[in-house]
Amino acid sequence: MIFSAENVDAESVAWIFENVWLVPALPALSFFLILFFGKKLPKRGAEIGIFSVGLAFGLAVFATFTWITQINDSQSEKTDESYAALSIEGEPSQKVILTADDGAVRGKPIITEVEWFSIGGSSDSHSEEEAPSETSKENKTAIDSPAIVAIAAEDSSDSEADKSDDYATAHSESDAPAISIGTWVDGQSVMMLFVVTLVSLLVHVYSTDYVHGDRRFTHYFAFLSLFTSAMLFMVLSSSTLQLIVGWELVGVCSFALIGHWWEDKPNSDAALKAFLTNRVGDIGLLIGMTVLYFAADKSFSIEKINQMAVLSGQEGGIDKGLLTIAALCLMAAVMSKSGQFILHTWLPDAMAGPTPVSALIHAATMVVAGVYMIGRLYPVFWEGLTIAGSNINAMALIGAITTVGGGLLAFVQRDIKKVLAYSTVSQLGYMVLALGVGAYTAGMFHLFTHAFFKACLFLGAGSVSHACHHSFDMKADMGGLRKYMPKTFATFMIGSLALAGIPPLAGFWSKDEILAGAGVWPGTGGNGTYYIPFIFGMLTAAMTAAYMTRVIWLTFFGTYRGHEKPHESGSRITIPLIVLAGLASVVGFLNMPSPFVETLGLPKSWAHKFEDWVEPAGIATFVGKANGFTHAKPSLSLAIVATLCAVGAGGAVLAYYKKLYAKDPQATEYSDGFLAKVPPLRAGYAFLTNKYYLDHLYSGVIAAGTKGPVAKAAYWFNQNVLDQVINVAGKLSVFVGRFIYRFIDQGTIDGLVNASGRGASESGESLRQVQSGQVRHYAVMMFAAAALLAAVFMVDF
Amino acid sequence: MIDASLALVAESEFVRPAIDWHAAAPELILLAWGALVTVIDLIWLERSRRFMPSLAGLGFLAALVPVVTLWASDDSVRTMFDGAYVVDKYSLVLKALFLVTGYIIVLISTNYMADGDYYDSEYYQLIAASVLGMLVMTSARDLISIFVAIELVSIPAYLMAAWRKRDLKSNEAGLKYMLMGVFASGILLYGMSLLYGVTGETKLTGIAEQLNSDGRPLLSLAVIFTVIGFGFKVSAVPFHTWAPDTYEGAPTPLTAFLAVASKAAGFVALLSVVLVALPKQSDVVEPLLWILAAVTMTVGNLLAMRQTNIVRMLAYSGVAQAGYMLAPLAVYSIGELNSVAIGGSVASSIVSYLLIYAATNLGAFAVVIAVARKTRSGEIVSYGGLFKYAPGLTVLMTIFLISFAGVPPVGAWLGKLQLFLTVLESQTVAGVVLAVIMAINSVLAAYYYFFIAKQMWFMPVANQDSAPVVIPAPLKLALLLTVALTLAGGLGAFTGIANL
Amino acid sequence: MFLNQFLFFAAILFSIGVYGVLTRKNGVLVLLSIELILNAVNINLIAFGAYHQDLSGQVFALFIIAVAAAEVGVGLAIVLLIYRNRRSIDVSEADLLKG
Amino acid sequence: MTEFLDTWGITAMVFVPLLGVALMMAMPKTMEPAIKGVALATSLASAFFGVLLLTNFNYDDSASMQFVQDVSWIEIINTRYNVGIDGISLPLIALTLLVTPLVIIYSWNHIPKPGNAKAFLILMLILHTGMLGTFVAKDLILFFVFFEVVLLPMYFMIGVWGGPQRLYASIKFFLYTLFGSALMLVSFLALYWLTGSESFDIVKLGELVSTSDITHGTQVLLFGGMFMGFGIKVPMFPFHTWLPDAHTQAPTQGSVILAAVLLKLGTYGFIRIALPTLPEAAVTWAPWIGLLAVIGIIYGALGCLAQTDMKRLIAFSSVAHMGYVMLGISTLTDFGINAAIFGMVAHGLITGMLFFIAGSVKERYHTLEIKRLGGLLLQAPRMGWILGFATMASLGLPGLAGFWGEFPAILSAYNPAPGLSTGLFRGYMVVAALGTVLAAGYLLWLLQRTAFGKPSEEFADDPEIVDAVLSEWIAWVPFLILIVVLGFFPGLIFDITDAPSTAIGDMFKVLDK
Repeated sequence: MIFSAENVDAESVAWIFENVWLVPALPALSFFLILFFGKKLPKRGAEIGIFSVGLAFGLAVFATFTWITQINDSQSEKTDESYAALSIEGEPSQKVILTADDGAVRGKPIITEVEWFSIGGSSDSHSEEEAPSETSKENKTAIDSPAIVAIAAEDSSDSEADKSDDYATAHSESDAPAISIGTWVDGQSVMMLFVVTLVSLLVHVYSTDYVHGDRRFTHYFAFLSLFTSAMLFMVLSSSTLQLIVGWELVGVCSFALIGHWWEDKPNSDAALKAFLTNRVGDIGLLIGMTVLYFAADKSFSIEKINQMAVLSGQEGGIDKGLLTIAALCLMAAVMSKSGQFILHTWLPDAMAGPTPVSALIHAATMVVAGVYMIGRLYPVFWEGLTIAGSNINAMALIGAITTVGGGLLAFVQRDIKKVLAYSTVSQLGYMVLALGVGAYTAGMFHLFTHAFFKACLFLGAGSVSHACHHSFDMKADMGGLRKYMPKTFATFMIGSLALAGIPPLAGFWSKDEILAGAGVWPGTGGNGTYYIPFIFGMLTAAMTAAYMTRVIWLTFFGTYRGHEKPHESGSRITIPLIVLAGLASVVGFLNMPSPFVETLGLPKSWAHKFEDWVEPAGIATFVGKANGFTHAKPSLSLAIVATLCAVGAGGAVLAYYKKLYAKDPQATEYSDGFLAKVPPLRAGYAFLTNKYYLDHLYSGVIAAGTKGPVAKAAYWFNQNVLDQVINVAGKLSVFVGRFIYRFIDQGTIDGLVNASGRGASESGESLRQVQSGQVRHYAVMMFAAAALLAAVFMVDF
Repeated sequence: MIDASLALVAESEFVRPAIDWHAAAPELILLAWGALVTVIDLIWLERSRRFMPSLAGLGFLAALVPVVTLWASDDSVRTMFDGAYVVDKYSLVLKALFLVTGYIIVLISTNYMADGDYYDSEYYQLIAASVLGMLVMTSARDLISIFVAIELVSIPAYLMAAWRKRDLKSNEAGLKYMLMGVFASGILLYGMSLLYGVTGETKLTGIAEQLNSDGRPLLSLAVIFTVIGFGFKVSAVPFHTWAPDTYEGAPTPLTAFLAVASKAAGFVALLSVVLVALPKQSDVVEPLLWILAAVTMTVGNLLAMRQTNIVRMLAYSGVAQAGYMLAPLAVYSIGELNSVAIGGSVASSIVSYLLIYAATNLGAFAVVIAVARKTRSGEIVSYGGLFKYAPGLTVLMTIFLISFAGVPPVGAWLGKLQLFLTVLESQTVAGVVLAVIMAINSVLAAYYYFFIAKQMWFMPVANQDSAPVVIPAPLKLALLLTVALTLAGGLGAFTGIANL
Repeated sequence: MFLNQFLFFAAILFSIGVYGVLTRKNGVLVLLSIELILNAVNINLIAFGAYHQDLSGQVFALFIIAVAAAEVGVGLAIVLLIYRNRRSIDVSEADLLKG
Repeated sequence: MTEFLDTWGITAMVFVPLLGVALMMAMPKTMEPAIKGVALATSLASAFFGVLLLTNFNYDDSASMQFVQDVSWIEIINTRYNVGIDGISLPLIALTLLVTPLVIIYSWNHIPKPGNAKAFLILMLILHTGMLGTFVAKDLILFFVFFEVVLLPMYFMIGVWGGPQRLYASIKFFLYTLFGSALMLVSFLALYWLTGSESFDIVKLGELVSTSDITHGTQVLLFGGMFMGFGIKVPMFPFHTWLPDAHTQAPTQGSVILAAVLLKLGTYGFIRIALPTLPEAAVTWAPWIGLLAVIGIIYGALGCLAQTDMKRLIAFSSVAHMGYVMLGISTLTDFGINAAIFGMVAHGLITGMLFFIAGSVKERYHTLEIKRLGGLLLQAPRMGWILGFATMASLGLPGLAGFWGEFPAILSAYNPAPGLSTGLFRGYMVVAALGTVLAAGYLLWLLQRTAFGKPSEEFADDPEIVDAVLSEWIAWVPFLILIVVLGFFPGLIFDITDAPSTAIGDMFKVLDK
């Protein structure tokens, strides 16, 4: 259909790709099983969850390997022929999507759909009216036993090039009135399948220990299963409608799990806040998808929407203005779900949920749903958000602001989870930035690596808290833990280094690729317009290292400030940590730049494997032509500079704390008194009294400077302005509601109705006076009326 | 001039008119029965009291027999006295209505009269006489016979209204009814005399032939006075003032009789005169009746909302219902008018409504009488909690109230629907406006009908007295009959026979 | 023809009757006033009958006379009843029923 | 068998409950279990016929009326007993058939004060007949009759078994609705005369309108009459004020039926009668209906935020939800009408469920004041979870039934029928979408304050507060299952409604040409 199907015909679609629906189905089944039978089982339902997610993971791994094999096979088959085809079929227009090309060979999506329901589709013309009744009949059977319609198979018949050129023709033939539900398998979704099932499995295992003894242990696992299922469902969406369903379902699971300990109001407040903030974004989602539905000739198909978005501004494409509106609306959804600045405030609050949930939902998977959606509907976002008349894409700016904003905020947290939460905000900004500058693969790669190291960090934080009696306060209850919990320390360390982008850990590769992708650094190619995103990216790289150093110091170094002796967590906690840390160390090598590979003398095919596997077909071509999508040339100098930035920043913070430790082993920061509150005084005070003025300069300029006024101001802004926006909006609407209810509803409208009743009744009362009981009055009335009427009618008018 | 009239007498040779005895049978039977009852009463005096009600009731049923046979006979229209007396479907339906009403009135009066230590025999004789007047009214197509019939209906009713002769209220009721009635008769007669003067005819068909639109002022006066005379009988606002007072003061069974039969008789006369005699006068009659209808239903409802006595409330509700029934006459020019047999949708809808309305109203009064046997009160608040101690009566009353309110599927909704249909059939602005006024009034009316329902169902028992209500057999029979007729009417049982 | 004079006379009679009904408090006088109205009608009818050379006007008048007698009979009976109970025939005192 | 169904099937389904009523009337009040048994049995018998009809329904031809019975009724006014089922009425009939037996089961040990199961259940069955009748009627007068039949039992149900302000609420409910239906009736009759029709058959009237020369202005007025009748029943802003009172005061069963079925009579009337018979007027009215619908959405939501009573809050939410249904209808598109029908069913199930919960909470806590509640999840966890589930469904969570009424309605407003202002409706769409946030706000707020947290001291150790009991479970489980099933298989309804909705939608396309 969209992507030419020469290479893969119906028979060759792997079993797993046709039946990939099993992956979300398993946890869904497990949800119900746990809900209904969980409490009666020995492990109270956890075993079902682990088993089903484990199975799902197995299937996901199978799918991943099948995918990789397929890609590798097709790459090895990549012959001159296909390039020849490309040159023949190359369209005169700038944007080529329908024909086979390099991308098509590598990552053509395999879409398997069944009809979900039909609605309003039969109205195009009368000739088509008979179709729905037939199809609806089919549909009934389809529900019972999924009759799978492999679109690839359907399309293999019309492989003629001209057919696919004429989009409209191709379209009308395959335009089913029905709305389909299906699975979409390509590199991006397979990658997510792998990440979600893996992290979910690890979190399941971890949770058996972490929430052990909780009164709602069973429910907890049920919702974990439901979340996993919903997330996978969303990941596999082949239509925007399905995407919405999954999107909201993960939201509600997030709500339920944030509010897991709802006995305390702050927790349920946080849950509500998360849900409501996301709902605000969902307005955008609903409207955006609506606009796209109609813009794409009444279709929810992602495939078709993308296809028409690419042709935006041309014949058969979506109107540019509409596309911009749609993309802006969808961006609102992304901003809420993926915690982009200014809708990010729910994310730190969401840390009220159990830590494994934070790891799974609020770090590794759900919060990247927005990023995932951008990737899934990349043409829409790209075409829609490119600022007219420039080469700048608005996404890059949003991402840039978010990444710095989040990073700054991470400095001033006492709560270890909140640091990680802000860090997540910051990293999500990074991903959006990457997608904004056109570095699709880099963005996705960062999503991939981030999932591992951030999950590792969160689970590590959980482990720490588990040891410190469920406190997350770094300053009050932690310190020096490396001695007590070495495994946690080691894995946390790896995660932190990965996050900070220290080579050769995973974060380094992905972050570096993004920075290169911005295309500003000499030698990386690109259009050279993304200075701000690039600078912000560099800044964030430095800040990340700095605040992670702070976290590590406060948690694992110095002296223990808690009350009871901490202890290392059990194996059910540490094994997931180790697995994640291991992955965080190695996955970066999946996308090594080819010069690096060459330098090391490794096989050439080892280079940019991730790109080969994940980057979908078509997009490469189109964005490339649109002068946005960058397969940036790697730059060694950039890598070195970025690393130095990180190391320098981290080192500075480290120095700061070392000095502090030397001064007072118990202290967590300098002069926690009024000076901290009146920043201008601080400099003078320090200058006069503190002989470590230079030390301050080293450690203070970078660390304290950002940590001081700027971060504080940012945090103040966040807490008092942004945060209040939602509170105030909520309060205001309650107020308006009360006002309207009291005065308009109960006063005016109801009053009017009641008044008319009263009026009738009152007039009845005054009429009663006429009925005086005097028969003579009656006679007068009778005769007067007779005379009056006679007089009126006697006049011949 | 006197010579001339004498000459007229001399010239005309008296020819005995042919009398269709079958057609006259209902009236004759009732007349004979009334006389028989009087004679029996004179002979047996006190001893006849026990069976007098049953005997009187039988008379009504006996008179119903020829009505049925006439209905069944092929001869659909029988004319006597040169068209002054017509027996057609229209009159037969109404005769049946009056006879059945008479019978039910006897049923609900039986214990009321017996317990109240009033004269009974005379009471039943008077009822028979009044019903006789109604029977005549249905067939009368001549100003003279209409006048006689109307007086035959009214004069016994004046007496019966004052039947509780030691009761000041009853006296007052009788007085007011009588004075207003006679005064209205005077106005009516004045109008009739003018009508006669304009046309030289007393037969309705003759009047119709003679009338044209010339001489409008006098004619208008004639028409208006005539119509107003009937307006009194149907208690149209502002000629309704006697109704609530009389209803409240008179014995309740008589109230029922007035509210149903007497009012129906008024409508019969009005229909006959308007449809037969004044088919071409719609330019005067229609607006006149439009105003009367609109004012009547609105004022009736507004006043009913404020009543605390249930009988008074029913009186005002009756006023409002009369307004609905007047409405089709406000557009009566729609139909093809038949000068001999009255038909068409105007008459059909009004008759249809009269039938169901009669059943419902009688039923409601029967319930009022039954409840009053226990509570000795006509105040609406005394109905509080009726559901708790007399669920059967409550359900019946609720059915009647639903019927009054015109809510499907029981009772008068269908009649009301037909009225609506007829009014809208005109397809004029006036018609639509009137229909909307009717619609709004229906809602207003529901308010007070359901106020009673509210008392019965939702309120606590009044006076904490929840002893059950004992209902004597005749009253039970009356209730059963009326509720059956009301339910059947709602499902369309009467529409066939009322389709004229 | 003298029709107009008769009609005029009848109209005056009618008006006097109406005036009496509306203003008199004495029940008997009210009844009398009504008789005036009825007699006005009778005059009308007879005059019209003569004018039209038609007997039915006179017949109508005869009926009215008869019925009026019955009406007055009943009316006086009711007035008498009132008098017995109230010792007064002032119709304006009868206002127990109102509203 | 099929022959029987084709002729008498619908009649049997609709009137079987009345047999039960007759039987129950003859039984003494003291035989309460037997009375309940008879009530349940008759409602199930009705459902049995309904299921037979549903299984024999030709789903490929859902746009046309099936099982039509058309016999003479009241000849003088050309009214016929004309009934049938098509794709529009089928889901609603199914809903009714489901709800009544479940409500009766719920009543098994939840007869509200002051008792008297006999009268209560008799009213319920009469209500059942009325509701079914309204959905099957093809004749305007027959429709009107059933439309009104529904009114009275509910009036008494609220008035006798309702809360403290039941009198006010019941009479308000009654008069409001009666007012609307009176004007509606005037429109029906005027339509009949103006078209010169010889019957009240809805389809024929529609055909006649299109060929007759009734002026546009007149049509608009006629539509206005119907609008009053149906709009009040829906209820649309600003005629909604009866609803919160009625809902709040009604006994649980009454609220459930009111929410689940009764409100749909109005929207059904729009789809079945107003749009097909007066399409041109519908185009004129649609922007205004849409406007009132979106005002209703926002207004209802704001009203919810102001509530302190749980039941009243749910009642207000109905105003908002029915706003989506009306928005869908006002677009005059196949999509919108599909959405509206789905929305009706979904709202019926979800809000019905919410009212069930509210009723059970009231029974246990003897109050519905939100401030005093809390910690339901601790004291009665299953009820708490069901409440959570129902609120999620109510706020339009995808994957549950509510979403399919809401989102398609919003979607349809993007592209209204030809002849309607696209810009205006897109504005409505945005407002309606904003409404989803408010919906989430008040529903979650409700959930938080009632279910989350710890129970207040006054109820902390109240032994009366127990989890759901058997009769509740039996009554609730079908609701819960259907909410999920419809959420994942919206095709179950859309496939039935699409053909008839498309037929209506096409009417407006043709109109423009």
